Amino acid sequence: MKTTFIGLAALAVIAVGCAATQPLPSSQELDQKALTVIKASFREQGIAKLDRLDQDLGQRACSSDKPPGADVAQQVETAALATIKWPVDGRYLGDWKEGEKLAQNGRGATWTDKADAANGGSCYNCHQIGKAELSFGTIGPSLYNYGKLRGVADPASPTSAPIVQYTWGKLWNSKAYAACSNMPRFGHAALLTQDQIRDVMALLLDPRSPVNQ
Amino acid sequence: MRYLLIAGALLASVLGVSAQQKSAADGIAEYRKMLEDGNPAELFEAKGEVLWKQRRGPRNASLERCDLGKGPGIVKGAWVELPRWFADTQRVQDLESRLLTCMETLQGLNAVEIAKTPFGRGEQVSMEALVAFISAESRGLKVSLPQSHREEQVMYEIGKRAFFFRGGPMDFSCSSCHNQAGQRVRLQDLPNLTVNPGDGVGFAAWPAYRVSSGELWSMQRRLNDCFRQQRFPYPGYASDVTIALGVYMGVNAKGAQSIAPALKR
Amino acid sequence: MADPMRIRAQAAGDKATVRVLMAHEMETGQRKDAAGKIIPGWYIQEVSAQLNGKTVMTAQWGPAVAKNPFLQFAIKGAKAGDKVSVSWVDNKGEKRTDEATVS
Amino acid sequence: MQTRRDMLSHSAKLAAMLAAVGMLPTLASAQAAGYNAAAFDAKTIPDLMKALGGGAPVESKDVTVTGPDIAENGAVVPIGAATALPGVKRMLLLVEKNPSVLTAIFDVTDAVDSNFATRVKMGQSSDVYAVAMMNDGKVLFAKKEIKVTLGGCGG
Repeated sequence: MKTTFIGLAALAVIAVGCAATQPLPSSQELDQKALTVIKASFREQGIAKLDRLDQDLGQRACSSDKPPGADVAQQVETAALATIKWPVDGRYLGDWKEGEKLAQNGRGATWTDKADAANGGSCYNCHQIGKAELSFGTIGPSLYNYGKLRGVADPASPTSAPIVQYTWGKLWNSKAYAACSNMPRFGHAALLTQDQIRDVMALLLDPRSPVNQ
Repeated sequence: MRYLLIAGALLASVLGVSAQQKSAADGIAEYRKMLEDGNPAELFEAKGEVLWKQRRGPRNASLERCDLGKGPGIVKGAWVELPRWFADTQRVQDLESRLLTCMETLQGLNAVEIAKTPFGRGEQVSMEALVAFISAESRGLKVSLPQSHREEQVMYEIGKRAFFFRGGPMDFSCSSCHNQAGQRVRLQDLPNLTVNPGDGVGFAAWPAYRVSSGELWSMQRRLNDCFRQQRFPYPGYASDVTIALGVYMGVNAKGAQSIAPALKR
Repeated sequence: MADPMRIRAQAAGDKATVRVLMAHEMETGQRKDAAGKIIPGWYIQEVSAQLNGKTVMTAQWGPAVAKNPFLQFAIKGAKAGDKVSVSWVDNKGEKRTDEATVS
Repeated sequence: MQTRRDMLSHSAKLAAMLAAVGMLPTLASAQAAGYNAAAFDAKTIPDLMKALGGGAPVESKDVTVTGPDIAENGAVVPIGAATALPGVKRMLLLVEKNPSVLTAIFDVTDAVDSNFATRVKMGQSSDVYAVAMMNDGKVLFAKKEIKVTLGGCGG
């Protein structure tokens, strides 16, 4: 009787000890736990609804400290390429002056923004673009002289077509060319309209744009 | 010859750009230096100290018996060890969630109501002053979050996953901006929060007085605005995802000297 | 009531440098709130400093002085132990005076 | 809607009236005269000088203006005005492109250095002026350009 009691007490001590030294849950269990914590921690506010936490294939594949495998990356890129809507009238370039305004504007799509407010392109947040703007980010490559460096003298010419189309595609859905690109999918996510993308295109590719001076 | 010309033009443009970048960066450094002396965070520290000692709430009690992890009433050094496990609440808590606990248990205030209050109003104003005071009591100390409790380790793992979690219309995660040193958004340097980014940088610089809004921002508010700019939904105040991110950044920043409350753009 | 100022006065040589932080909104009267209504101006208009009770400096400020204002100036002949006080009055007539000892 | 004009204090109204009849210089030298709302309403430097009863400002190497070349945020820009010249009556800090040019007036006594630093709001990049109004009526200035940048994510 007495030994049993001591034995139970010893067991209890072991149990308490275990609580602190028990091995961590498996990586998969932690993934699940993290997802549960994330879903439970956010609430909707303004235009920012909870469906923003529902990940698509690419978002899921690019949500760890390691890049996805080559096959998954390929799958993401192929799917992304298929989403690109090319301009129906074949007109790729708009007004570079409007494009500069969009590049400067970092507003839109936050819970403090209104649903009907036009979004900016936030381009200068991450890229150098026009030389006059000193306040530019460096997460993305410099886009200064973007068209000039790529030899775009006439954006309408057939020789310019590949770079013009690539640039449109990159703006529409950056993940078509790099599965885990940091750049938002401006066309695919409806952050910018076709016309707005034309204006940003002009900022980058129009030989008259200060970007190419 | 033509290639040489192009190469020359490229070099010139690269050189021109780097010279310009340097001058802008130098200018900003000079600006920050000029603001160093006389951080308005001091005003909040002073107010927070008064609030810590003042009898308030339905129980007419001060927070002087609040246990921030180093024992009741010990403020010095508490900030650089948070978030951590608390046996009484059976939770890993950051400074703000722990203060909510103390305001409720000691002073009889309603923690749920305070958590729901928008920043800059009501008891949230007290909260910002309190975090200024408490973090200032760890100024110069090294960040050293405990990781001995299993739940602290679990929260680190959850925080890591939350840090890399991509979502929203812009596909951003914390890692989009904070996984590499030397990058900027506009002119603001972005610390790499996956490692120790250095003394007084990143985790070791918050809470901070934000020049742009003229307010003191706790880490909770800093994270809240990160998620807003990430185009995520609204993170609950002192919610587990925010605490887990605190654990992740804090553990990564082990050894970094805290300069909180700092002065920020 | 307005929150206290933070005043630091340090003697060096034949003068003392005074650094002051004041807790004030310094609302310009030109900003609009979320509803599009102008937020009324609310800012410090007059500042004065005294050394051992004698006025040594007066200032007038407009709304372009930054929120939670900082002010630095130097008082000649001030030495350790002297009392420096700073006062302000805002456009609503609110006032605040705080004192520090020169160190 | 309340405008700053509505907030003119009684004494300020008086000051404005006196300024209109050219009596301001004597009033401005009397420190107890109160807040010079007309000066803080001035949109240009000539208008400001009119309100303060000063002559045309002359650029001078004896006056210094301090401030960063570039400001990370226009909400808080550290600037200062200083001169070692004797006979200074007051020092001013101006931001040329702000809605009103005058930011601050510091009345100088024998007991303080003519050296003041504060922090100002700047709506955009602009020249910033340090002005020394002398007892003999001279008005001296120094200026420098401060660029205000857009910071952060801009959202």
